[in-house]
Amino acid sequence: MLLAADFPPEVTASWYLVLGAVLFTIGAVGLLVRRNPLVMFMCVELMLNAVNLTFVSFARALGDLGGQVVVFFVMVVAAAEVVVGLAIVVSVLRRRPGATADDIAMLKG
Amino acid sequence: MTAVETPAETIDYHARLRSGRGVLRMSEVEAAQHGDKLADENDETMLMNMGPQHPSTHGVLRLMLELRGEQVMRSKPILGYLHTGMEKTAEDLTYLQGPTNVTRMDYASPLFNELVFSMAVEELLGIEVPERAQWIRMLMCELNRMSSHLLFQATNGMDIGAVSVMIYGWRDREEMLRLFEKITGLRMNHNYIRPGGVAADLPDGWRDDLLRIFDTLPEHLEDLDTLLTGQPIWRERLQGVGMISTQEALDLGATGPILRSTGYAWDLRRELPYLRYDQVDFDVVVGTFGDCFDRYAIRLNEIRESMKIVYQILEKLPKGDYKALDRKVTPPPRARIDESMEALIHHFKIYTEGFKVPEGEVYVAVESPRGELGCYLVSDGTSKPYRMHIRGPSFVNLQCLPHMMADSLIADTVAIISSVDPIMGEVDR
Amino acid sequence: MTDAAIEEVPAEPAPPEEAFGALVTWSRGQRVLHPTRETYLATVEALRDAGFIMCVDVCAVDYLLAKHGRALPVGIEAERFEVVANFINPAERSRIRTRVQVPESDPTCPSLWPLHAGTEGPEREAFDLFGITFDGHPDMTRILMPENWQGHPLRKDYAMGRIPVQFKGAPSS
Amino acid sequence: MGDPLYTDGIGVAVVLITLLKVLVTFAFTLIATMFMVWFERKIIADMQHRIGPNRAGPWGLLQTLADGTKLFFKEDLLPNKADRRIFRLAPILAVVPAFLAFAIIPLGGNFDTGDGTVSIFGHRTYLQLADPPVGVLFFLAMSAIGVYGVMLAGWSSGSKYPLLGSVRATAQIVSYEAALGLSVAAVLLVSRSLSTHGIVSSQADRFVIDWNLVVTGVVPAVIFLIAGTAELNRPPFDLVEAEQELVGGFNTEYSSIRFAMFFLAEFMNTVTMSALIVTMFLGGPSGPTFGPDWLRAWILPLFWFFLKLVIFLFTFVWFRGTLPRLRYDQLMDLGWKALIPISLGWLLLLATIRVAQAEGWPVPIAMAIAIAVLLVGAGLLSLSLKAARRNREADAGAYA
Amino acid sequence: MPELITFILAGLIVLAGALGVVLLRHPVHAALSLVATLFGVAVLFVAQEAHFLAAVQVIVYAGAIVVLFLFVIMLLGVDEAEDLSIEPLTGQRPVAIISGVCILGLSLAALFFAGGATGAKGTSGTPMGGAENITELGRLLFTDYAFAFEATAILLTIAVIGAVLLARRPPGEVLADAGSEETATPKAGQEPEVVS
Amino acid sequence: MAPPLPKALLDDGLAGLQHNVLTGQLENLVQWARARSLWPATFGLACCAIEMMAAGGAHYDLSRFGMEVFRASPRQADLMIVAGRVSQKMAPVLRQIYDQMMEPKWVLSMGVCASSGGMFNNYAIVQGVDQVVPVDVYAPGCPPGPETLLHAIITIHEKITSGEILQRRSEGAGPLVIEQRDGQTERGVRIGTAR
Repeated sequence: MLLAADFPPEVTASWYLVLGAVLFTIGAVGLLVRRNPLVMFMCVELMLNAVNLTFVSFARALGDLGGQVVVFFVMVVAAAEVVVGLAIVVSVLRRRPGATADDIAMLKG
Repeated sequence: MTAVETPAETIDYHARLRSGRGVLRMSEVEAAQHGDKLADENDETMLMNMGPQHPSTHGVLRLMLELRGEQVMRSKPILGYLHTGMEKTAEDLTYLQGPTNVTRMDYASPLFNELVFSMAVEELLGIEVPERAQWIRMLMCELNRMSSHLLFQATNGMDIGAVSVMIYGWRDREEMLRLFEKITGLRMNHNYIRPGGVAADLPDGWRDDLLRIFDTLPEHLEDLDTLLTGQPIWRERLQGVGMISTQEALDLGATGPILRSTGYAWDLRRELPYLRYDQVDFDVVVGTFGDCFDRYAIRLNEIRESMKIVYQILEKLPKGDYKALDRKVTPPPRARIDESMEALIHHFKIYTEGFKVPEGEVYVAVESPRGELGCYLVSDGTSKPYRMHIRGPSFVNLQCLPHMMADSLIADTVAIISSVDPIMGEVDR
Repeated sequence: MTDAAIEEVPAEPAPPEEAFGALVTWSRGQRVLHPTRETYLATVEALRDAGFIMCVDVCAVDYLLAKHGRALPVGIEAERFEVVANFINPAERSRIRTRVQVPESDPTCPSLWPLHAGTEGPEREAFDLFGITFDGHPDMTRILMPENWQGHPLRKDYAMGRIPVQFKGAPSS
Repeated sequence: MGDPLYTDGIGVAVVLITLLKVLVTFAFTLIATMFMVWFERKIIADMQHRIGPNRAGPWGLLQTLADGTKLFFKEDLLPNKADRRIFRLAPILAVVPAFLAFAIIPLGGNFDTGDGTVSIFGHRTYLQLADPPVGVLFFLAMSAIGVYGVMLAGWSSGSKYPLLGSVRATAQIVSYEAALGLSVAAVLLVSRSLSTHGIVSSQADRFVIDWNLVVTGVVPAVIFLIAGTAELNRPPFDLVEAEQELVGGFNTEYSSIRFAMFFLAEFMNTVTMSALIVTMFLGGPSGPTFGPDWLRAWILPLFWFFLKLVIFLFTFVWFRGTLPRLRYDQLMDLGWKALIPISLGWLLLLATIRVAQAEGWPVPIAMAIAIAVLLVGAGLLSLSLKAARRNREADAGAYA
Repeated sequence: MPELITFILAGLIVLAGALGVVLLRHPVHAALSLVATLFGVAVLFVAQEAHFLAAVQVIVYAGAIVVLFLFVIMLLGVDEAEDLSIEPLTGQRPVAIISGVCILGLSLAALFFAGGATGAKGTSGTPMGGAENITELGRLLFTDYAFAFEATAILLTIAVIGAVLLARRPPGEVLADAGSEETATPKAGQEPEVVS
Repeated sequence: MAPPLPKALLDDGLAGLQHNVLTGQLENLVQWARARSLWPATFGLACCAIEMMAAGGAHYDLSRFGMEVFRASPRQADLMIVAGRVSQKMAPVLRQIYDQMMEPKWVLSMGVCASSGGMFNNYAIVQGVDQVVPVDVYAPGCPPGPETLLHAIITIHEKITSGEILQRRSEGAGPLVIEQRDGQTERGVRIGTAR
């Protein structure tokens, strides 16, 4: 499987899936560790990318183009998410420069 | 107790920043202390320094801008980077040397400086200048007005980004300068108009040279019309930018094209005529909205009006002396010095100690391309002015900048500075 | 030209003429008002109401070394400084000038800024070059000279500041 | 589809040919950039009744070389406040995409009678470095990366004028990318291909008549030209480095070789953009050919390509020599309120026509309906713009 | 062999970029690391013959989303590095690391013990290289996934409107503090501010 | 064991290298490039600035020398044309701009005011810009016409082509000390430390 004996090994879908998993983990940890809302957004993007990578790998492995279509939608949704998220960050930071993600709790009103 | 001695920390920056819309009340030293910080921690404005070495501040004007994004909230012109001490120097020069000094103030229109100084001296002396000299002065001044306005077209075009117009303006101005060089001997800072008349009569062939320039100039002005006046981007950039009302302009002491752009037809040549402007026919160009476009259009059309005046001068130019024949005031002709002992003595006296001017004080003003150029002269009866003060139109006009710039964008500030057409030599003197 | 021709036109004989709350003299055909520092603002306001809406210029003169007598009306004490302002009445196309005496001991003068905003720059210049403080001016700071400059260069007791030209390579003292 | 060079397996010859193509493309872009700088200075000089550079080499041809050499040997600077790594990275980010983007441009090949290939050492190949199936998108991607150079240069300099310049650059390029993309979409709609080779092939049948310029109805080409000029930060859209306003804009703090790289990137992008306009709208290297095969495949297509290229290079220079600069907000207005709606509407119109043709609907009626719908849309848009302006003026009036 | 090299290089870029996002303190550096990751992912897309997605990845992600990030960072001047020493919830970070390890372990376990990628072949189409991929993708988007496509279009519109509304300055805020009460031309008798 | 570096190299860095054929050719190339691509800083002060701009106009055309590229940013400029009188207030700014320029750089003092204070020998004007920055060429005239400026520029070109390419100019001017001119006496007080 992953550590096939023959060299050069064939790059199978699993390789991509492992990479995706690691990427997802880094993103998730970053999201939990960092406090800067902008960086947290970036970590979310990392996670989305990991998922995208997985989708494309499955699409190829399964011979189903639906995976790629889903990636397309994920990108659009990511764009929408970033637009709204950044707008919120801007309006918060404008009032409170240097705010961290914890200060966004004030949005609860 | 003056403001300079006030310890900086006792001054409330915010209160001073707030006082007056568009006027940043903050001294340079304080502004420097602010550095790159925001003007106000709770605000998103930032202080930015524009100049004194900046490509579009027309020399060494410096502006402190308080910006919110690209929007100018308040601004303050900071002057003095070209302060030459000319008023002090004038007290040390004789009346005959005076024009040499003042001509270097407004270096875009040097003849007007000489004219106003000479007129002030003549007023104090109470002498009559010969008719031909008056007309020659008028001729030269109108040509100078054209060259100055061409310079404006060049720099204005450059500031808005029309690079070719820059070169076109210089090209036509250069022809004008060559004519000046032929008549006065110098391209700039001519020292041609002197108390008592002008330095020399018009040389042979000047009329042909002049007419040759006038053959091509209208075409080139139409080129400007095509490139700029009718150009949508140009109109977008200038129309409605840097608006100022007649009342504001009058309050701020603005004169010249700025005042006229608000629709107020105030031109000293017409309203308080000097030289022989009452004998020529011309229109005073006025604007409607007081915006940058009006000021541009006024200057463009004033070139045409000046051409009209020059054509009339060419017709009416009388024969006669080019300077007063009062040997106590004007030097004798070179040829007379070899023949007459008296002429030699006069020559010697004039050039060593100069002529004495009766006691008194006088204020004389002319309409320079930038507005009212005034000269306040106090004489104590010696051969040197006791006090000479020049009322520089650019200096006073610059006060309009903060009011024109309030709530404009950075790009507009460039257009506005350009439309005021300040000559820093005259502002700082 | 004879001496008579260049002699000043004699001022109007007594009784002293008065206009806009100030004494009047004539100089080379121009009317000159001589308000005191106390009546200065009132005079200028009266002028403005009378149509002199353009204040074209404000400047100062230092008469420290003046050897000549100044043409001042009776009742006006000559002081070291004088603040001169020029006004235009655009409707009548006429000019008028005010001259205010400012003593050396207390070089202050009311500012015209509340009446004519355009005097801001010229008054700052007069402050910078002569050290005359204008009361009521919003920004009485140096304008032409650097802010840390000592002295006021256009005062008569301030030397020209001329130095011998130092050529490159010449031994410096 | 795809370059026939790679269809029969990859041998040594193929690798060598590819390397040769890389080398030639690289050299070509460099020389074209040098030429462009000289060309611009000479043409501008001529428009302004001047002579222009004539001291460095014959007719001043080596002027760019002199500039480059001088800049290379000039002292470099890293401002104190600068972000060191990014300050160094930014010029590279500007210059590399500029090089890469040129790789997809078909320079020659016989499109008139052949399939746009030439023969090198017995291998048929396209005369372009690469022909990815998403060629045009590759260009858009590269210009998207190119933004980073300008943006990071301004930000990392740590001073105000460059920062303003880079904020302007970002907003400007992001805004105009939309109009650019929409006019590209119009081309894709009629060419049915994303690869540059395919786009050229689709225009090669008849001279001029089959060009996308005509087929898409001129409007997308004009919008692409305008948006492309903005994307290049060239006059009248050169607000990013507007000398009169922002001193030097994003490159104010750069000197020496790093500045030269920005300079290079700017002109290289101009060449690439012109080449792309030629490829997308003017049929690239296609044109009437005659004579023997070598003339048909090598000489004439190259001639046509360069002729068209120079026309657009001249157009860009002409803009610089003639037009005043727009203001920032006017630039944004032009992009968002004029170019994007127009290109979107035009795209919809073209799509309607295509659908009508495919479905067998009467084309004139479909077009009429589409135009009516678009006019209604335009009316609504202008109404809303008017309302917005009224609101803004009311706001401004309340606080004036 | 080429795919192996591509995978290793791109994978390294992706991971290095991702670590950069998490570890670099300065938001701008983090954003640039993100660009590296996105670029690496795009390369991996190309390696799996998803050319169109690779191009869109660069155009949308690198060209728009990260530019937006940087734009916001510049606009707000969020220059100062964040202070990582403040811990809002006690023990949040260790817990984050632990949960990260757990996520990784779980996903890898799922991957290997479940026997690699599983699932049934779909019916929507076969991915292939070149232009056919794009054609097929387009066909799918506008036929099978038309509803989802329209839904995302509406989502985008809503997002844009929302962003505009959020970022808009409330009208009262604009020049409220700009001292507009004092006009350019002071009236007579009005007390001007004296500076001394 | 590597041979010890020549002493000259240790002392002067690259400037101590002996010339050989290769460096000679390189030097010629660099000098050629610098002389033909001398970008001036946009730095105008007074009357002379107008004539400087006129020199860029159609009649005189500085662009023939590759000099129409007036750089607003001193970082990219090679030549500072001090065009006009330098006031006491401007002198520090001027010096700052000079310091912001990158090596190699040249200074052209245009006009008598910049060169020696000209006719304005008073409290306000620096008597010669060479007290603030090291000047390579002085152009006489008040103001010098464009022809004079062109001549001065060609003189600078000659100076460049005959100069050393690795020579730094930093020893040319010391740190700037602007002292106030004594207003009470006619005694001269030095402005700036010249050399």
